[in-house]
Amino acid sequence: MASINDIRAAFPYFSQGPGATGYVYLDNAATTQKPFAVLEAMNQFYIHSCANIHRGVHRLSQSASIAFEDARGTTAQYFGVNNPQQIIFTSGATESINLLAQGLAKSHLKPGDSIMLSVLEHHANFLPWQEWAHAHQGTLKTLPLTSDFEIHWPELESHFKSGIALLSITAVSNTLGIRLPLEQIINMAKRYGVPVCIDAAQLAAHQYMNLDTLQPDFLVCSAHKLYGPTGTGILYLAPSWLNSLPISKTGGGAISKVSWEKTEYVDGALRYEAGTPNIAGVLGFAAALKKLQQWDLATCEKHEQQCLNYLEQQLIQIPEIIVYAQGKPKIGSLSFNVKGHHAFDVGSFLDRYQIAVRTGHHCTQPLMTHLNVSGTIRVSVGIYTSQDDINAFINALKKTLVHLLKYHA
Amino acid sequence: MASINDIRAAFPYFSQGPGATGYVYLDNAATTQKPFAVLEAMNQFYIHSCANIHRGVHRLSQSASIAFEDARGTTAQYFGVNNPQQIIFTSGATESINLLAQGLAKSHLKPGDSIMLSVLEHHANFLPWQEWAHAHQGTLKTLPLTSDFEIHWPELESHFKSGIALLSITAVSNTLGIRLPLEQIINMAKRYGVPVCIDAAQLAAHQYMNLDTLQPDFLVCSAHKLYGPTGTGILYLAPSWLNSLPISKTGGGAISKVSWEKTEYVDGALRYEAGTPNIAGVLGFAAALKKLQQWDLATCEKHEQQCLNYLEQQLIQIPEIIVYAQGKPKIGSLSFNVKGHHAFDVGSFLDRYQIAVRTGHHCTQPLMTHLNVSGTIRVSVGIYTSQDDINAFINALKKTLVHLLKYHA
Amino acid sequence: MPETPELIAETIVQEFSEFGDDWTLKYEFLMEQAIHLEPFPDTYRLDAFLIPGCQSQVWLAVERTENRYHFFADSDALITKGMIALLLRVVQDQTAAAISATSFDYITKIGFHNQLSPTRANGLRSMIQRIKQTVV
Amino acid sequence: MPETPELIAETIVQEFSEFGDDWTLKYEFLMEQAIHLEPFPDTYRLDAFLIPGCQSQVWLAVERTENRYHFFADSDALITKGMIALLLRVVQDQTAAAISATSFDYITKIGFHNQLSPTRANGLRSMIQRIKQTVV
Ligand SMILES: Cc1ncc(COP(=O)(O)O)c(C=O)c1O
Ligand SMILES: Cc1ncc(COP(=O)(O)O)c(C=O)c1O
Repeated sequence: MASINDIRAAFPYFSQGPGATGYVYLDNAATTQKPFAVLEAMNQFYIHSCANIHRGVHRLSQSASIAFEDARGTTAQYFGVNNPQQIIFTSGATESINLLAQGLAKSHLKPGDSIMLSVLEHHANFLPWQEWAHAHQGTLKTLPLTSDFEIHWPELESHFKSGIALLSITAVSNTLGIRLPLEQIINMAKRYGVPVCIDAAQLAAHQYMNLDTLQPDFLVCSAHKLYGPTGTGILYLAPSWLNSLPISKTGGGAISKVSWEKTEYVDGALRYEAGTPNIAGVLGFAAALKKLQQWDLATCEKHEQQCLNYLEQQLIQIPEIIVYAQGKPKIGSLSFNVKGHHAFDVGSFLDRYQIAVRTGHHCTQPLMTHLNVSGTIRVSVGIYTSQDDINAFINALKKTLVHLLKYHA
Repeated sequence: MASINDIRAAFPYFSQGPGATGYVYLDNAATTQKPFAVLEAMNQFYIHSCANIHRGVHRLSQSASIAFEDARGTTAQYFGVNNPQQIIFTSGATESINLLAQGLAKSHLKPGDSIMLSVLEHHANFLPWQEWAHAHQGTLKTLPLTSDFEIHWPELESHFKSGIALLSITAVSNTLGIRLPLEQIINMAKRYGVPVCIDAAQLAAHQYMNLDTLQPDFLVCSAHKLYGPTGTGILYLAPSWLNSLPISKTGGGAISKVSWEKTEYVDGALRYEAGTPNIAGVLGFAAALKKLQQWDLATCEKHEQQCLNYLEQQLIQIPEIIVYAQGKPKIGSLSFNVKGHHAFDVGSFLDRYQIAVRTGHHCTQPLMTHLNVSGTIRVSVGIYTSQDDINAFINALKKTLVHLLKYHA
Repeated sequence: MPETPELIAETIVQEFSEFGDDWTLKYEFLMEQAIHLEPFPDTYRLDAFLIPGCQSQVWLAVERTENRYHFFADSDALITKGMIALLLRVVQDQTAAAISATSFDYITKIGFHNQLSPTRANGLRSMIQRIKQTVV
Repeated sequence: MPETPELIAETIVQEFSEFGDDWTLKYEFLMEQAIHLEPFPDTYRLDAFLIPGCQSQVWLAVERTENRYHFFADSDALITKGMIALLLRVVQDQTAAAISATSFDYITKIGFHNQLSPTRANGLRSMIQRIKQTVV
């Protein structure tokens, strides 16, 4: 367990970066700041054992390979996965979903099949399936949610009965911060033999997950939203898919035998990791995960929750503010708007008042259509966010409103 | 222009890394060491403007976006490309070729088409096309080379006449170091309207390329073989393919409008860069390219050439040694074997004698079959390789031979 | 006949220089520019007149009289609307030649270079591009 | 009846300890192990007996007599052949129970832990895995 101050001390952002001059970063759902330990892990690799992995007989390659496979072990352990081979390193959540969609398209998905997604999906978990559906006369079905974003269970069950080839859903909405009840959804899906893919890009940074218990078929996330480096992510495969998901990216390292006519691929994670992986990125990612375990993400989660609750309490006292999914528990993010004013204007003023938030559609245009807005202002917290940060934000917002409310939009 | 010592001083490998204790790195074709400037560029980003790009209204996102697009400009300029939008950032050469193959499969390539590759190809430029051919009754043709690895021009021309949908070839063999005459090949291909993809993973690290002059249709390379970070690469598209190559990776950032039914994509490089890119990696890559320009790669090339020539001269004086493509000009790499002994044994001893080389098939199994060997020992040089390094290698090799020649294999 | 784009740009730089480093005054002034923008004709409020790549919606239409160009613009964000108002001030009713030759460096001079960033959030670059394109 | 795997492993550690830190002697000794390996029967030189994931080719075959296992192995690389000879010394003609329980930690003790790396170059891990698998 670590205090907020301990945690902040571990991030150069606060001592050397913009935080040193009081700039408040509340765009953590887009990407997080990185602790020293992550930068060090990468620098150490580049300085002391910079080599390509898995094919070299020399000591640099061997120590890099050992470090890389250790990082796989660390990652597996972080996600409660006993067999590290189920963790495939990718360049990020987006690549993970694309690899998966292309792999499934080769065997599992049949023309005309239905894929179910929620209205909350990030484009990363929407467009690859939409592409597939367009090309194969497939149908995209919507996870049945009430107007209050609760699952409509009987409707979901009848969908499952009528045949769904895949359910691919986000664990947490990157726009609204609400969490879907994965456990119950997966349970019901299993009863009907529907494979489930979880987009954990947001959840993984805020809550421990135990995949050996949760048992999704697939799960994706990005390191850079988890205090790790850019250009790194994972695709988790359940045991039943490992070695059976068709390969959708081919190249060096994934093979056991290649001839002009025919290629045999290796088993295990390497099968899906063709080409030189982002070695430094993977080592940095493992360093981030170790830090999160050391700080205990479960404790951080409670603290983040308090920040978000406090934020929501403050916001709903301002009459011009509309909070989306108001009153619902939120993880990581909260979205709002200022009545009659454009999110872009609000965000621009907040930046001038030393606050970084994100404005726009957050790559969730279907959700924007659903909410009937062109965009929102999103505040997203991280493990280093303090109540002072929230107060600074509220102050800046109030000053912003003074400017904006002079004008009707 | 910089001296070898200036260059070595810019690499932590020599002052803080294994080079400080005399370990000699001759595995540059696998990956190169990184200059301080590259690590600094990445650390600076992570500390001072760590943010996601292209969608943020706040200053960190804006400065990261500017830096990212500046890096695209630097990269374009390095490759002699006037329009930076033709440079698409990927996670590496392997992803670049896979994206390309999947994109071409959607429109350009027709079932039954022929794709021509050389016997020199790295698996990265072989397997994606082999996969396509298997799935679409396509044919893989072999670039006609004489036993001396010269192009058989009349045969090539008659292939072009009979219809080739794509020619995809490596600029330089990562195993033998020999260079294909790209200029003449592309000229002839253009006459017959055959699109050409160049795998510049090896060449780009040793020779300036001017793509506006060379005019390939596509070109790929990896940053990590060019003194840049892991997890970064490029796919170059000729103007005629930009915006017309079908998209094979979808997700956030590449779109202009998304609805449940239909998606419109933006024009330009972003169209192909769905998801959060390896921002730090791209900035590190640009830092590497700036260093190469500062040192003048053309000068480095001459020096590398001298090292390789000297190496070959030394090797051919040892009776037990077989040099592959002996006497042919080489770029970056040279392969050899010790008669009657396994490359793995030679490499293991060399490592103990403080020399890193690569042994094995170098992800070029078709070439191994062609040469009728199971593997080779590959020595590959970089801009920091000195004649002393080559001497150290030759000494170590001689000692290795003393051990091995006691045993017949 | 309007003044030359150069002169107008100089005036704008002059106006902003009065605010010194006080960004709140600059932003207020920018938003006032928006308020004074000529009303956008409803007939042009069509997708065809939208500029892609902005976080806010930006409409831009042009009418040609003799050899001069008259622009109409609008946005749902005030700051964006202010920015485009600033752009239009210099090119309004100018000739094609004058518009093509116009430098938008004054945006940097008045301290809004951030807005020129390649992020797709504000799209100032796209606006400038569209203005220049409409007259070629 | 052979000694227990533990005792043989101890002997091996003992033998190597005589070379101290001199890796050249260790490597020479390793290669001698290869030379003394029982000849590999030609009948087993088939793809089915190849161990995947090694840079060199490694064949491993086993024959069972009563409840004991007799291994044959070969490789085209001397060092690899030496390594597998070292592995076989401890498991040769042991029972399934003894083989399953065998710890290969002595590889680390004699200074060849590098060879246990997850690189696919040497495949020592695959060899150990295959040995253990053949007796379950
Ligand atoms: C829920 C969700 N899924 C997927 C992604 C895509 O992640 P990346 O851009 O790192 O590939 C994001 C990030 O924006 C996200 O929030
Ligand atoms: C000629 C050639 N092409 C492609 C590749 C693949 O590059 P990467 O592994 O960085 O994707 C390599 C690297 O091994 C190579 O040498």
